[in-house]
Amino acid sequence: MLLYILKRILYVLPVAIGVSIVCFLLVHITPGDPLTAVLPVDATLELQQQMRALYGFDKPLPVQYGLWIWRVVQGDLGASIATGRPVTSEVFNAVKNSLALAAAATLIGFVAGAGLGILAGYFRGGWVDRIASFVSVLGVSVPHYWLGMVLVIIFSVQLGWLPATGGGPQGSASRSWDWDYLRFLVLPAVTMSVIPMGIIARTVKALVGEILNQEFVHALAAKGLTERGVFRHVIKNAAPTAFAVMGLQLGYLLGGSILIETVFSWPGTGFLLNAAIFQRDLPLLQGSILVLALFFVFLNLTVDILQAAIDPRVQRA
Amino acid sequence: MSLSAAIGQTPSPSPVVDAAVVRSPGYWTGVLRRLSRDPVAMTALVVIVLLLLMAIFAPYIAPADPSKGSMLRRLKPIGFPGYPLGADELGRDMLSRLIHGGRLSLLMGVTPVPIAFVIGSLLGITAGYVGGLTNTLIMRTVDVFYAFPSVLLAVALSGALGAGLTNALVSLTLVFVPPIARVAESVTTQVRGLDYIDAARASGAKAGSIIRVHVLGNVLGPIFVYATSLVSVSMILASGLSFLGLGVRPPEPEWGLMLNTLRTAIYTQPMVAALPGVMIFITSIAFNMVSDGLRSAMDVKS
Amino acid sequence: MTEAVAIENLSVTFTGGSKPVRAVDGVSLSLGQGEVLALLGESGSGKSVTLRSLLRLHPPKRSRMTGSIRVAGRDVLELSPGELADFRGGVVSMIFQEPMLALDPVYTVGAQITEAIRRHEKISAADARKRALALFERVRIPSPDRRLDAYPHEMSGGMRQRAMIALALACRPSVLLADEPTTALDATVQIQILLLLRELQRELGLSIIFVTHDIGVAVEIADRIAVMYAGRVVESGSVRDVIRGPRHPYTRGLLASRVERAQKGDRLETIPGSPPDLTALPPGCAFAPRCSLAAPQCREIVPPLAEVGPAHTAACIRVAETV
Amino acid sequence: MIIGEPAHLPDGPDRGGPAQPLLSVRDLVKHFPVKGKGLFGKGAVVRAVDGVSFDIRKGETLGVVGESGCGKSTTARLLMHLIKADSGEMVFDGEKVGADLDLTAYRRQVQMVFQDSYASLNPRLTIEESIAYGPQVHGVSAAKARAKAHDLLARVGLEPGRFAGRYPHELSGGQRQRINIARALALEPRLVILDEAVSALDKSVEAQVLNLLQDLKDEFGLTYVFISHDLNVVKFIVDRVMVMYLGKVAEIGEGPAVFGAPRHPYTAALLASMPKMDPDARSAEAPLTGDPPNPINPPSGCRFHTRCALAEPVCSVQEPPLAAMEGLQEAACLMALPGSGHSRAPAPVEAAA
Amino acid sequence: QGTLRIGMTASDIPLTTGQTDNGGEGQRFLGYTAYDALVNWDMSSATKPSDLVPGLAASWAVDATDKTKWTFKLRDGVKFHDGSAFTADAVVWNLDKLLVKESPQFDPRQSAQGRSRIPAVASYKAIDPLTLEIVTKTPDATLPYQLAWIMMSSPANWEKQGKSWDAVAKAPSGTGPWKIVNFVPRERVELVPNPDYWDKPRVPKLDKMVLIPLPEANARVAALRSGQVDWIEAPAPDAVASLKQAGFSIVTNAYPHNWTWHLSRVEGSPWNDIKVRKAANLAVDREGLKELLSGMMIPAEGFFPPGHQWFGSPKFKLKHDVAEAKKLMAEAGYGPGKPLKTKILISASGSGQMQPLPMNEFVQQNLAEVGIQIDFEVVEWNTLINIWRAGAKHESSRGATGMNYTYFIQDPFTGFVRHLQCNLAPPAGTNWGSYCDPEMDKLFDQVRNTFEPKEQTAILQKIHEKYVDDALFLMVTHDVNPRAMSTKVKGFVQAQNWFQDFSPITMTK
Ligand SMILES: Nc1ncnc2c1ncn2[C@@H]1O[C@H](COP(=O)(O)OP(=O)(O)OP(=O)(O)O)[C@@H](O)[C@H]1O
Ligand SMILES: Nc1ncnc2c1ncn2[C@@H]1O[C@H](COP(=O)(O)OP(=O)(O)OP(=O)(O)O)[C@@H](O)[C@H]1O
Ligand SMILES: [Mg+2]
Ligand SMILES: [Mg+2]
Repeated sequence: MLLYILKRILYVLPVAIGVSIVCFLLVHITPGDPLTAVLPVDATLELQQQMRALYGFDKPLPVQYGLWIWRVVQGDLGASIATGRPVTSEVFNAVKNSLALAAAATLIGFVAGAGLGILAGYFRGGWVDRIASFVSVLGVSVPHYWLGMVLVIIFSVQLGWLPATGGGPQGSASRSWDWDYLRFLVLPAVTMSVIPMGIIARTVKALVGEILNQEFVHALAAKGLTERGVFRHVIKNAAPTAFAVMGLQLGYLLGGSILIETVFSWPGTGFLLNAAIFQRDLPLLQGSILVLALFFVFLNLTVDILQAAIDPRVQRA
Repeated sequence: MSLSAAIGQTPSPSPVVDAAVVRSPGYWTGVLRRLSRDPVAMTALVVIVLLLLMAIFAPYIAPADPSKGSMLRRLKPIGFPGYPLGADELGRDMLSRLIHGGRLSLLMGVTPVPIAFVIGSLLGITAGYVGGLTNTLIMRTVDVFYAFPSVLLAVALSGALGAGLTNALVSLTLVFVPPIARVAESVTTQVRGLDYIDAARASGAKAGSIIRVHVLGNVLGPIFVYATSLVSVSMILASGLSFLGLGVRPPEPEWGLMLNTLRTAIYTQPMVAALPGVMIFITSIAFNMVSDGLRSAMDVKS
Repeated sequence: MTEAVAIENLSVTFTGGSKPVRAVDGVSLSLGQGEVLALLGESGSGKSVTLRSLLRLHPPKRSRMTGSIRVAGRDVLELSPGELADFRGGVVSMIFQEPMLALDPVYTVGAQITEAIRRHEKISAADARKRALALFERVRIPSPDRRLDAYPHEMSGGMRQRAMIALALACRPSVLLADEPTTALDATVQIQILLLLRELQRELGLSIIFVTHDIGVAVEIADRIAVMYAGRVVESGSVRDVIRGPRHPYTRGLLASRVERAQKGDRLETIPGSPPDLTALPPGCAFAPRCSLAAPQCREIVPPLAEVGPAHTAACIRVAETV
Repeated sequence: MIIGEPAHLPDGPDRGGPAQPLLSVRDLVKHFPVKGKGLFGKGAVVRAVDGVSFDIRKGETLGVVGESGCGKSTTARLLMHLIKADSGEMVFDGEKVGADLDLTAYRRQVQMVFQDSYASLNPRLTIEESIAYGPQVHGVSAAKARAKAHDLLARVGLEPGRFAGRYPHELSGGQRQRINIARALALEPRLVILDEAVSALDKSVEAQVLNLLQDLKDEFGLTYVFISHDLNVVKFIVDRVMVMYLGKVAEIGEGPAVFGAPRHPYTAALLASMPKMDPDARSAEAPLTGDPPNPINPPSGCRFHTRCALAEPVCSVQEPPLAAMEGLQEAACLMALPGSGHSRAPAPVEAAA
Repeated sequence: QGTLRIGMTASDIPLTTGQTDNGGEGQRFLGYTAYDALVNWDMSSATKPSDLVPGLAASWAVDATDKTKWTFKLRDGVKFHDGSAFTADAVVWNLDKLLVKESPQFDPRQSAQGRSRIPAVASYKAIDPLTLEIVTKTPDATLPYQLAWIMMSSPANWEKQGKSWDAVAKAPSGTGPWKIVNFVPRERVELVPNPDYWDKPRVPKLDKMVLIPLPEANARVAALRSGQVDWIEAPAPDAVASLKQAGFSIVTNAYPHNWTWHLSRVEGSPWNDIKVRKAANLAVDREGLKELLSGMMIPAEGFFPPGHQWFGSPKFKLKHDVAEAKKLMAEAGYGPGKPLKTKILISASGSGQMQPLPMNEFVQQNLAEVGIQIDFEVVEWNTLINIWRAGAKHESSRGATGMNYTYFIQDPFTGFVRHLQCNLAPPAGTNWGSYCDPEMDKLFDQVRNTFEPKEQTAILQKIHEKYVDDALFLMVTHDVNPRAMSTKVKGFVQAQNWFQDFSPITMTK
């Protein structure tokens, strides 16, 4: 197992390096001189010098990358052009909020999706299946940013039950886990959960269908298990994959939260990205994308390892 | 004992050449037949065809000029005389804008997928067939891009490249190449391990010929089905980019952008403001259902 | 000899696909207490379907069963769901062809056996495990204690099949169904399993229905043989009678085409043609199109099983000509 | 050659005459790295084929038997050059394969029929296209290749008019296997490797195909390598037989000799494991206990010693070479090796040279 | 008493260190609240245009002989929030912070915001702790207006925070009526009253004021309606009616603001042709636009709002006349077959920008009708400001020939001079389009040298006439500064100013 973990990590390293290269190059695909891309318009000569040194724009690209990655490894993602604040702290504050949102959404999506999927898989071919499958298709087809707007209209504007925007009554910095704060989480989390809901429902349905077709299900029936008993086995067989999908969804949501966070002004990474893009704040853009992508890479890794740990079928050599 | 008697068949006395060969209907004929029997998929297909026709013939169908506004007629409700679907924030006819909006929305939503299909298949099949170092090089590179959540990658690329239709198309295409390449690679690797490929290699055929005759026919189908399932994602993502202001620029009608500009009107005309989203939703569902139908139609077991 | 199993005119039709498939068509069989019956036949002849019918394992929504199956005096087709669950594993249990597929991959083998035991008997987990351990010893699995905690994929093919047998015997059934349990195994392992089954059968007084398409295997294990063709039993009798004096043309052809009997360089005798399509069975005898003895009336009526010797029946109109 | 128009494909020259082996294999080795094992550098390997040498004589049928995983298919694929051997060499009718004889020319003369009749046909091609593909690769025009395909279909007993345009899934297993044979023959090979070519077939169909194979062999003067785990079939069809155990040759020799008087205990056990056809003489005891060992860590010394009833301490130390015996039979057993230290080994004979 | 929560239009909390960013809004919420200038604006009246009043300087005078030398008497006893005393040295320190790159406290960020506000300043020195002398480059009567922009932050606090402006941002210290506490970047900032404020009547009555950035007009409305905030800036005009209906009050007032397209006059710009400029001005349907904004605007008749004392009587009337516009375009060499295509920079939101997206789209449509095809480049408001400082020639303008900008036009400098004076072309100043007309420069000189108000007004009128007659901008509209608030907000007086006084506000339960 330990060896397996080590090997997985070793396998992930080149991908992580590749990801950092892509993020690094983001600055360079931006039209115009890369220096202008990372500089405030009224940058002083001093600042220009500082940036030039930081990015080493006069040096060949690989050297620039080396310099940059050396700082990144030390936790220095540079400073935001717009605010001058260090990107690292900006991003990590935002990640905290996004993570809360994404985790809530994943949880909702998983519970609803697994429920639907099990229903659909269990009542294959029947009307329950058809309804559950349709709901899950809706889940993966709905433009969630639009759904967010619709939910705001209904629940904040018309009914006034839930707040429409923001990370909490006191801002996210002083988040506590009481209703005052959770209220703010409800709408964006529900909106965001429709995609994992759909995906998990479809995955679970397919899994359950697949498992029910396997010979061992007959064998279980043949040894006298009732349907309920058989279904326990089905669920245990489906669980590792379903959890893995859930884990990946968490990563997707975290990385793809920009639309929802924009709609709900949720102070997370998506919100930050949006600001970075429109302020053309390249260091911030670069930094947040790097952090999110690396987070995703390592989330994948964790999911893999956890799956290997809970699923006896996976080779753990 | 003669050979034929031994085998228990009655071959024609002399080898018949050509003439009477009855060709069985091919695989794709079967798929289409099965697909045509799937009412849900067919309905969705009709919806897509209608949407495409609507987009193509927009100038002929649309009752009004989509860019012609009138301040007196701004934000009219659905069913307002002369404005069957209401009017937008600049008093432009929503119906006409939705019809015209289909052009860019579908263009942005759909085109990245076929382009990525070509590029991704090329990469994936090459990697899968050639294997070895080539595979490692291609697939590790693909893995890097695959390591970005799709929305993030699309936003990052368009964010860095700057807003605009072309940039958005480039970004979206780049988003879809890695997953398609991965599917292509795994399907090809799988097919490559099958005996008929070995049989073809044993006949002394060159890689190019094997890929053309034996690999493509068997891998393009699954890759294609996978790609169709991406169209709906692409639709949502493309409109999402415009919604963020990273895609099409005003005043071009495009559903995502319309949704964005109409957001200010959700209090006055929520129904009208929701319309572009409904269009995205419908298109996305339709593509998903066709993709699902195609998938089960291609499943020989069913 | 009391009858452990009596199948009367059993037909099974699958209605799931576009055309209904009549996989088993009027099969009657009986099995005495402590007797081993081999169901012999080509692929698709309905052996497995017949076997699974005894446990009613077919999807209820997509299959139709008629006729009657009596096991230990109870009509299987009439059992309520609860009774059926008690019946399965408790009275009749089954060994499958591919133990790798028939064992749940995410539970240890031991857990699966104790689960079966505790499903049928109210005993503690520890006691159940003790029983499982004894079973493992009984089927001669080396280091049984350790193997109980192994997952199926961690065992070799032969060990898995032994574990499967242990599982099948866990609740002391009186009838054991075996669906080609040795086909996937190597020759050297196959014979071990066959011998093990024979030994267990003898010691526990089991009645066994053993499905195979290998005549040699049937001879090794069975007391009686029933030959199936296209969903029907075409001949049945004691092993000796069927092997030495087959009466149905199909059985005769099958035995004649055996390489074991041929000398190197001989031309083998063959049955021409190929098995029929179950969705479009010809009227009359299903074997008629391949039969050298076929008469016009063979293509019209389905010949009934007729007594051709003591406890030896064959379903052929022209059975008189096959002596 | 009878098939088609002979001018299209030049025959491989028969060089050395009947005395020269058609294919001579020396010290063939193939190790597969085990997926997922090992972190740095070399990891564990499956010793699928671990130093195998044998000759295939012109016009004979060489049987290869052995338990699952002993390397039969791997050997076949090595012979076919579908996978690259780690080491070893092959000489085809006097020409070293890969050096004197290029692969394309070699492959034209050696063809293979696979076990899984379905997986070895491209599901998207009609069977006529599948058969015609090989000749077309070698430059035969499409029309002529098609004619040849029809010709071959007739030869294997499938009416071209009815079958040529069908797809593999529309045929039965036996019919598909005939297509595979026809395809292999389309290149007019001299050597055909049949890897479990009849194992998946029903008994009644198996007999048909075996007959067909024999007929074709006579007609075209083919040489067969016939791989199977069914000893009965092998006994029936082969001239010589090679028994493999865990990637090694255990015994090789004339069929009747090997089957009649096996010199390797494994061969004997294998033979004894065959179900008896006589209800009055059923097996009483299993000749072997346990499963074949894992080829990743094969036992030391003689690989069979863990299951061998006659094993002695020396067997786990010394690896027996293939020892020649009377009647061209060879066995890799210390009991057959004079002076090996095994108590049953013949006394060492002074080399008479 | 009570807590007032305000939804701002900015996408981030404006700089808290003194000289704010985010345009007028930044200055409104984090400038004049926590800080003071030497000269403040009088924001006490809703009915009369606001004027300058003494701030940290109790009085000032220009030297009778040398009109470049000004003396400022500072207010005695003023303390920064951190307790340190406000002195002339502190003023010098603050000016150095903006103007002297070599000074340790130099802050590029604040400098970028403040430097261009005080172009007249040549040198300054502390005469004694409460006397400051400022020398201007040339005689300039507008100096007090300029100084009204400059916020005084505490040098002692900067020292205390380790001489790091990043640290100061989290714990800032000024002299203003409010103290900044609880700063959460991008999310919120809280202000509490400064009970020791020197101007006792302006000591805030509230317990707390919370500022929340809500750049999305919709999000602001939703936040107000769902009770998350009590007050929002610039509600979406479409929402105004429904907000009123829902019982919220909409407060508007005129203020010195205009919403224009600043046109580039660099080599090759199509706007160098007066016919094109006039055509564009005639193409805009300002009444229609008013409709779009639910009446929340004043249609432009010139650069200054109609009725302003500097309006004068320009001859060119900004009416909606498509035919005339087309004619002018034809004369300029364009036509249906040959439209004029060019790019304009706009922002998606921003201080005073009103509803930039639909408004610009509307203007775009108007211009398209006369054959001017506009392509927009949408950037964030702060970026737009930066580009505005960088100038049309700068790379960051990306070839655009115009930018939609809203101007604070309160005094001669912000109203006229900074836009069009030759030597204020970037990077020296904010003459974004690099307009240069010696005649105009001469008029500007006259203004600076005319210390007599009446005469000055006459010259300013002449300038405005030239602005309009030469159609130097695409003049579109003036904002009425709408804000929507819950009825719980009491005591707010909306001054005719960009800035507002929050001190008198109270909240009912
Ligand atoms: N669940 C099912 N639905 C539809 N058809 C079925 C089902 N199960 C079996 N059949 C069909 O019934 C026929 C008989 O199948 P069965 O499995 O009994 O054959 P068999 O004699 O066991 O063959 P084999 O030796 O291949 O196992 C086959 O044609 C098969 O396709
Ligand atoms: N491509 C491969 N990669 C890794 N291991 C392989 C590969 N091919 C075969 N092996 C391993 O090599 C060994 C020999 O395999 P091979 O297929 O030659 O056996 P076989 O004698 O043909 O067995 P069977 O009777 O099951 O067909 C087996 O342990 C197998 O798992
Ligand atoms: Mg079966
Ligand atoms: Mg094999």
